[in-house]
Amino acid sequence: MAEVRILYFAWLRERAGRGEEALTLPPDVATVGALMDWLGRRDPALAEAFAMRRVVRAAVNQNFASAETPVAAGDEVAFFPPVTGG
Amino acid sequence: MAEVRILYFAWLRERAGRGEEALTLPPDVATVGALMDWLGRRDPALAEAFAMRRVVRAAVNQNFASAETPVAAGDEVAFFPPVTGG
Amino acid sequence: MGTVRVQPEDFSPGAEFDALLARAPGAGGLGSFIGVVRSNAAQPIVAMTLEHYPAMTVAAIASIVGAAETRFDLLGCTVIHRFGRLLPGDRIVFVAAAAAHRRAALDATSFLIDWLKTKAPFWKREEMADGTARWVEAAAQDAQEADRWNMG
Amino acid sequence: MGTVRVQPEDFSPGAEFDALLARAPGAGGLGSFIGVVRSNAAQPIVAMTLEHYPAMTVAAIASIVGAAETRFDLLGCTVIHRFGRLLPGDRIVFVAAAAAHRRAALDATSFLIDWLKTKAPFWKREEMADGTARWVEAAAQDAQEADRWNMG
Repeated sequence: MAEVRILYFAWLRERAGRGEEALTLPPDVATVGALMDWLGRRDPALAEAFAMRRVVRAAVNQNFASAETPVAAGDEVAFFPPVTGG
Repeated sequence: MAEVRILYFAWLRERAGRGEEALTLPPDVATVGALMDWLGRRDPALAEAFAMRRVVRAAVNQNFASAETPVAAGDEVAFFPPVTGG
Repeated sequence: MGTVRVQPEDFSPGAEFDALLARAPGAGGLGSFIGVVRSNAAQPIVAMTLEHYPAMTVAAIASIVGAAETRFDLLGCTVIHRFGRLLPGDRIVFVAAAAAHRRAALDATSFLIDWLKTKAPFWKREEMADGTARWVEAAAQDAQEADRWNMG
Repeated sequence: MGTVRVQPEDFSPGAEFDALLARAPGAGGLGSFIGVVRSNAAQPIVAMTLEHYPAMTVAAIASIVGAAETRFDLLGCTVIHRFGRLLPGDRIVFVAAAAAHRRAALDATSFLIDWLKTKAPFWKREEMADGTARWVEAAAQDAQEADRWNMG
């Protein structure tokens, strides 16, 4: 019952073909890294985008996160390229 | 006949009791350092001010100068403390 | 103490300076940086769209402002970042810092813009004259410039 | 390319930014510094008078601007310095530099104000609340900050 909200930004949003989705995670998907693997298995477009892990960043509940950051029910997880504001 | 224009700024102007003067220099006064010595001999107030040589600056014809900078007829020589603008 | 705004509208640098100074009595210096949509003659762009992560943006900038306030002796600072579609010459970002002395004001200004470039969730998409568009890639140099603040 | 003004009147930072940007197409960033008459609570001042050396001032500032233009990749810069009697909170000096990239704009801004502090013929006299007045002494730190530009 681990429902999470997933957000995509910039070219990751374009590759995913969507800006956000709500998904229920299986029990073994408990980190950002595991979530990326699981999302990639469900969607080849995301698998391809996530293959460039060096240039994919994540945030959990609006804080920058790493592959090891835990993901739990109710979290908002965002994926995006390195930021280019300013 | 080496007539020069002398300017004083900030507390040097106050010590000198004047902002500017025109003077005819004797032939042996040909540098900023020699000019300071000569001015000091003519006016005790300037001698006292120039005694603090470490904190007196000079410019010849609107360019920063040292004690060795030549002074010639027609020059404008200015004396002032270190600048504090900005 | 810091003012943070994220908005599509333009801003007035003069009005922001006045407001910052009014909030920072005792200030001796204000440093600022204004970022502008740049178009070079070799590869002219028609427009730039800034996408951001609304739920995160203000908090991320506030955290950068907090770091600057801790690090420098600031009397106040302002960060305004626009999003949406902008044209060449348009202002993108405004950063200003007020301090008793100029070194703190100028260093804080550099710190704020360097960190914004690497820690605020904005992404730039450029529309080229030939109809194509491309997402601007993060410059390795930006990460380096932000990193130099970790060495102090 | 640089705009230099020495005047008793106040200036409008917003108008100066707009004018600089208009003169510097292709700019990606504007750095600026505004100096303000500071009064601290411990030793409040009533007013500050800036004396200068009129025949030398503009040329000295133009020479500093020229050095900045040679050293940094500037598209334009503005320096305005006031003289005469000013009150706490009044603007004294405005320095702004426009460049394609932010590092040049910010470094040139620091360079310009550091050099102005040590190479432009201005002297500050402070009037204290008790009726006394004193000439501000040059800070050893100012010379050091200007000197660091000689090491590049």
